[in-house]
Amino acid sequence: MVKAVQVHKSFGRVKVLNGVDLEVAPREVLCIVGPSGSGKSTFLRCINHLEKIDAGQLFVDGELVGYARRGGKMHELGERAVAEQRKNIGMVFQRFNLFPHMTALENVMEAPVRVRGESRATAREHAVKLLDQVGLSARRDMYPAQLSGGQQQRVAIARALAMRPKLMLFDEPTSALDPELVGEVLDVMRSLAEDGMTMVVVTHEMGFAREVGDAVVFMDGGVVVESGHPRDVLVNPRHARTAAFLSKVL
Amino acid sequence: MVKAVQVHKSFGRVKVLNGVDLEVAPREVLCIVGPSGSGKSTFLRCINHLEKIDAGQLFVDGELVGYARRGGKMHELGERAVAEQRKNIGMVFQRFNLFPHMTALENVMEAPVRVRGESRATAREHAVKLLDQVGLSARRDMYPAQLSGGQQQRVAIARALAMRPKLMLFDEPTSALDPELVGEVLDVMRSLAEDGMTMVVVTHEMGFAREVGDAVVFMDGGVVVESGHPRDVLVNPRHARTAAFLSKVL
Amino acid sequence: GCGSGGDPAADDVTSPAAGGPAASAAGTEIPAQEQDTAVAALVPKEFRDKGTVTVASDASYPPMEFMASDGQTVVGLDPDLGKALGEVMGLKVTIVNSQFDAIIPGLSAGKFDIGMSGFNDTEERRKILDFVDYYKGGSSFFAKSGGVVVKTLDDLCGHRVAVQKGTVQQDDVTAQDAKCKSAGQKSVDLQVYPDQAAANLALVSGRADVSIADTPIAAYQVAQSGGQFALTGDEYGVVMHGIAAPKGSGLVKPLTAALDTLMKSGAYQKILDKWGIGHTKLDAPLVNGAEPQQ
Amino acid sequence: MQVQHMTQAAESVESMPTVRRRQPGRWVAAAVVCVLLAMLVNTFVTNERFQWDVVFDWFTSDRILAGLGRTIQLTVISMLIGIVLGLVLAVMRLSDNPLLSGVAWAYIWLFRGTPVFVQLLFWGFISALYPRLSLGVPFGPEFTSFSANELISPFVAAILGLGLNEAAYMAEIARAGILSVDRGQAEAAQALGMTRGLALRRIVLPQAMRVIVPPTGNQAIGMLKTTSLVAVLAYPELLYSAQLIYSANYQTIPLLITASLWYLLITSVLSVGQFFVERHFARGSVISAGATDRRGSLRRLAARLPGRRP
Amino acid sequence: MQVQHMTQAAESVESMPTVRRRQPGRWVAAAVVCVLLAMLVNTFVTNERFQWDVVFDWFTSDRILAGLGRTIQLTVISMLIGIVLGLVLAVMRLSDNPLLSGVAWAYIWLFRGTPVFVQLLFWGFISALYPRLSLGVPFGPEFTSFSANELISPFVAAILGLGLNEAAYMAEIARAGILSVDRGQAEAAQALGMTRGLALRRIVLPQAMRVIVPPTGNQAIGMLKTTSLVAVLAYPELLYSAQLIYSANYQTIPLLITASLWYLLITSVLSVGQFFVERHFARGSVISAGATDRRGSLRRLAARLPGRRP
Ligand SMILES: Nc1ncnc2c1ncn2[C@@H]1O[C@H](COP(=O)(O)OP(=O)(O)OP(=O)(O)O)[C@@H](O)[C@H]1O
Ligand SMILES: Nc1ncnc2c1ncn2[C@@H]1O[C@H](COP(=O)(O)OP(=O)(O)OP(=O)(O)O)[C@@H](O)[C@H]1O
Ligand SMILES: [Mg+2]
Ligand SMILES: [Mg+2]
Repeated sequence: MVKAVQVHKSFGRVKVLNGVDLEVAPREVLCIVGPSGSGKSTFLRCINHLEKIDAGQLFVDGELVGYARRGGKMHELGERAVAEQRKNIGMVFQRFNLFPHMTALENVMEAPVRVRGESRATAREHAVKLLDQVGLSARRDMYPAQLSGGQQQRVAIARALAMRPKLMLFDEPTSALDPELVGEVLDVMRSLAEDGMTMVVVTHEMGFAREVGDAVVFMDGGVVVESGHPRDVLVNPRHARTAAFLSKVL
Repeated sequence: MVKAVQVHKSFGRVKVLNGVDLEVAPREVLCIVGPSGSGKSTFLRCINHLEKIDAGQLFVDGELVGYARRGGKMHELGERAVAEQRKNIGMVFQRFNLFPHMTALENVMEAPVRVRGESRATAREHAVKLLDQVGLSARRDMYPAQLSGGQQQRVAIARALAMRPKLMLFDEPTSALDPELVGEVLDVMRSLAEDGMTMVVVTHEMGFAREVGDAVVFMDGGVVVESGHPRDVLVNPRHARTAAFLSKVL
Repeated sequence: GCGSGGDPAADDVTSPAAGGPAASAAGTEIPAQEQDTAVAALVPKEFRDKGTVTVASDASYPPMEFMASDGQTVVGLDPDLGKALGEVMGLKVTIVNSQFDAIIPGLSAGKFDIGMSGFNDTEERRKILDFVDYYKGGSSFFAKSGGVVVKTLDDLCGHRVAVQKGTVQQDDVTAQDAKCKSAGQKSVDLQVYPDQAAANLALVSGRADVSIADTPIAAYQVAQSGGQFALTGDEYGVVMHGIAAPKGSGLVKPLTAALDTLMKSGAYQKILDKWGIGHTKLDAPLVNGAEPQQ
Repeated sequence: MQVQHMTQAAESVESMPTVRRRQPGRWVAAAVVCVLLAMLVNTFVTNERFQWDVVFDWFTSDRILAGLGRTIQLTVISMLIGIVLGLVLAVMRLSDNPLLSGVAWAYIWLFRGTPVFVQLLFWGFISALYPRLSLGVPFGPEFTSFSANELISPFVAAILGLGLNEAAYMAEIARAGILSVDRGQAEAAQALGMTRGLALRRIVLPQAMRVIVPPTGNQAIGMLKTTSLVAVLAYPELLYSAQLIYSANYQTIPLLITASLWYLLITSVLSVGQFFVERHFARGSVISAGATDRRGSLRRLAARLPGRRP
Repeated sequence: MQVQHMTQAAESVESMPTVRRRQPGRWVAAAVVCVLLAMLVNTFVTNERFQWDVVFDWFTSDRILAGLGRTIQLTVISMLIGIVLGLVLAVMRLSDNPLLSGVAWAYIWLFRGTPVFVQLLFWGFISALYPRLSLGVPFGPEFTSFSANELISPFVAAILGLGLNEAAYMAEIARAGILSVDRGQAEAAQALGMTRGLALRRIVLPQAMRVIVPPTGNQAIGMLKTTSLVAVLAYPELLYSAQLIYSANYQTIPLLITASLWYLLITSVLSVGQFFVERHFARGSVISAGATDRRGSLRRLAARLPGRRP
């Protein structure tokens, strides 16, 4: 579903990604762990072309992200084509980025109505169900500023799910969530995976990675240091850097 | 050091705190846990008068917060007096609130220079040390927008510590922090506690509460449901609500 | 000169309640003129085909031209004369309000055909305009009642003088200032205001001692001031005033002829009398200050 | 340490009444302001030089009302042109297309840089520069041409002069508004599959409005009075109507007061409108929470002051 | 499913050259704009009605330069008064003290509500209303009194009229700026023991500046041209100087062009100044990161467009 080949990315002179290679099979939940500043968020943003990669290739569902191959060259896609690709990729941000001028319900309905062209009634019905799923049915008419941090992140997840994406990207989705709600969210995510959803989750929650992840990737310094089944990577790391990181975290 | 007596607080018609009672001894680390929306953040904000309480009393270091007793009545304090009280209370916010127009170093130096009247040299020296402590010596001249979320929260902690407060309030200080850095921060906090620092920490990290907390308070629906030693509250809760919450979290 | 004051138009425009059109305001009705076929024959074909001629006036210059109480009709000496001239030429005259500054650019832009706005016929203006002169008049001083007394331009040294921009009076005072200085006297504090109303405010508020304007305007001002202002000194600098047409305009000839007709029929005198400046009349029309060449 | 003391305190204050902070300075200031206001009103009313009788005679006269109507008409039309064209220019200016942003830059530079008075004269007297306007192939044959004077009446010239000038100012205001919206908002919208245009329309602009509306209110109120410059085209709006009257009857001061009172009145109406527009675009901001009743929203602005106790 | 295909693709594209997106529309638009610009320049230069020789004769004449000097002087002084008083009024307006905010409200209402032309007349000819100004006990004895004309020279009247009026507009701009700063900023500052005043000065205002500076630039550029209204006080600034000249020599169009060119020039200088002030106050915003070189900062604005690829 996702395939990265030697992905490079710099901001000015700062090299953030130094050739990331990884692959996510359909229906797989991949967890990315790693120290702060290792480029986890940046890589995630590259997957839906929010950052343009400098070199390498990124495929989602077999399609090159942001480029088309024609005549042996890589042609940059127009913005409509990129938007079309993004419809299938849901994203949950580290800092929510809810639309502050819309209520929770409106936040969730916005994209289905405006981008997928669903009727307001259909979109509303779906949105209500999703808000219910994340435990916010009572707060659906509140504005983001009236919600606590945890509540906001749950709305953000519902908003991404509303587009019925094939792939979901999560950037530390639980870092602002209440522990008692993490479980609920994991349930939603797991049932999504069972329905055929592929997920890439940047997280600091080792428990979650172990429990839900089909695979774990350890990133450091802009490269994938180690990857494999959570059992192997988290319990018996092969690399010293992974071991050092885990010893502090666990 | 902190004493709350029947603290009440509403926003409009929404009652958020319904009579909170608790006490924190000097040198004690108190952890507040509880479900989302239970009023943990609001209570913390009352402690340094960022929210004015509707009824009840709050004492910090023996002084009434935001009021003075004269002639059998409670007189609201002027803003200078409140500012004076706040100098001794450091606060770390859920969402950092770093000053975006100042570099990390300037953020940390601002209050010592402007509020305590320290010389720039002294303040700078102290700030450099603090940034070092939180592992950011290399990024001291970066602006908040150039730092990752984890890095920003560490600057926010250094900024609060720069005022050499007697009491530190933390609103989920580690929720945006990288796991490998949580340990370092805990070390800083523990050594502070040993130097006589009292701390109130709202957190979702049960491991931290168990390890560092001298006491744990479980809040729900705007009241303290249960409090005591972490061993007791977290391992053998007496109340059903606490048990239900913990069963989901742990 | 002409301190007769009792202007017939005065009462109508001072009160918002007065409704009726300007003609009734003027009191004396000027009878319609008969078309003079000889004159009409002089009118260029372009205008004969159109049947109208557009006249620009700055309607803030009573009694020469000002807005009637309906807020749309320009009334005064120039509109009356303009209409009469049109009738003789067999053309319909449209009076258009325009700021004084904008009249000359408007003539070059073809927005207006002629300008009738109390134009002084000056050397400078003749470079770009032709004038059909229709009265000669000078300038008069006025000041606050009981204020300074000025008899001639020479008395202005050391005084504060408010004039409207672009007027001959501005040039007169500028020249006088140089004279004062070279005679070792105190200079003139010349204040040039964008319009006469501001110059008047300067008088009322004591910022200026004396103002100068064309005699009919000064007289009208004083009459309207309810005793606040008084004329002082003598009229000076009598010059020709003319109808302005762009250089080389085919209208100069028919206008001259039409004016001649009106002078002979006595309608010209009636119009001047109506607006209180009968004594300024010319005996025959002049073009650019001289006898028209045939 | 102080625990002993604290416990005592806690017991005794349990039911102690709370006294709001006294602010003696406030009362002194209030008294001073009241006396000054009384003096001001007193002198306004008793100073006969204001000639209030004349003011009110003219206040609802036909000429003044006609001028008022023209002023309002000019303001509304010019502001509409200014806002729409200004938004387009702002988006062009922020575009990564150097051509679009260059054209917008040049437009703004030229129209902000020259006096609107001159621009009005230009449109009004364009026939002095270009007697005929023609449509055709550049540097090639023309298809048709018009007389500039017929095409551009004084009213059209006024609208063009005011509206095109306003657009340059509105463009800068809209640009600042767009820049004030957090970048994460546009990213979140794009991550949902929105195109840039849609994200701009649905997500960025509505939030930018919070920053755009207050200066736009300023502009509208400014425009109300800028319209008086069309006097140069002899188009009698409110102030020029008053000037035409006082240039005939010399009651300068009362007529200026008449016009000013009308301006004050419309400005007040516009300000009330602005308040409601601002409230609309502030929805979702922290303080508007719960402030659904009128009193609440009137208090909203004050409540935003840093450090205000709720 | 598509894994097979993907693997193939990955192998073959490894070293494939990347082609930037082609934008044919851009080239067409560029061509059209170039032709139009050429036409514009062509007509400006060849249309003799513009009389460029006269324009440049007057361009550096003493009278025009003297007027220019007065215009700049009036603009600078009035804007300073406007900005300082405007900030004070904005803070008063946002105060929770109803008296302060009421006074600020009334001030803004009155000064925004009436034409600056009338305000200039009021200050210039105040002695028509109040021949003597006195200092004393309200409704009681006076201590001393002055002639209004001596106290208020035309220059002082111009400064008062323009500056006090500007303050009302600046107050609204500053208010919007202060409201645009996240409330959490003031809270964080107060939690550090700052008083409201200090938090305002050190934390809120510097951030508000990002929103305040662009409209203030607009205001300064507007003021540059509003100064021409002081003509009514017989104070010959730039435009009035030009008018005085053409009212004598009738070279209206070239003199208006002369004045416009000067306005355009100063506006350009002001805009460059505004750019640097804006850049200063944008420090710390995401995009200014790494944009320390000049080219970087010039690209900064464009880079802020939603969805721009870095
Ligand atoms: N827009 C940007 N401009 C410059 N540097 C940036 C930008 N975005 C990120 N960086 C830098 O790139 C590095 C990687 O950032 P990234 O946010 O991807 O890290 P991360 O692994 O997600 O860290 P964290 O766990 O703290 O969120 C950091 O050092 C950061 O400072
Ligand atoms: N300014 C406000 N206006 C209205 N309601 C508010 C405001 N601040 C908080 N609330 C409400 O008060 C309740 C308690 O909020 P608070 O932030 O104290 O919860 P919390 O325990 O910190 O939750 P979390 O763990 O999600 O941060 C929430 O339901 C929230 O919606
Ligand atoms: Mg990250
Ligand atoms: Mg909270």
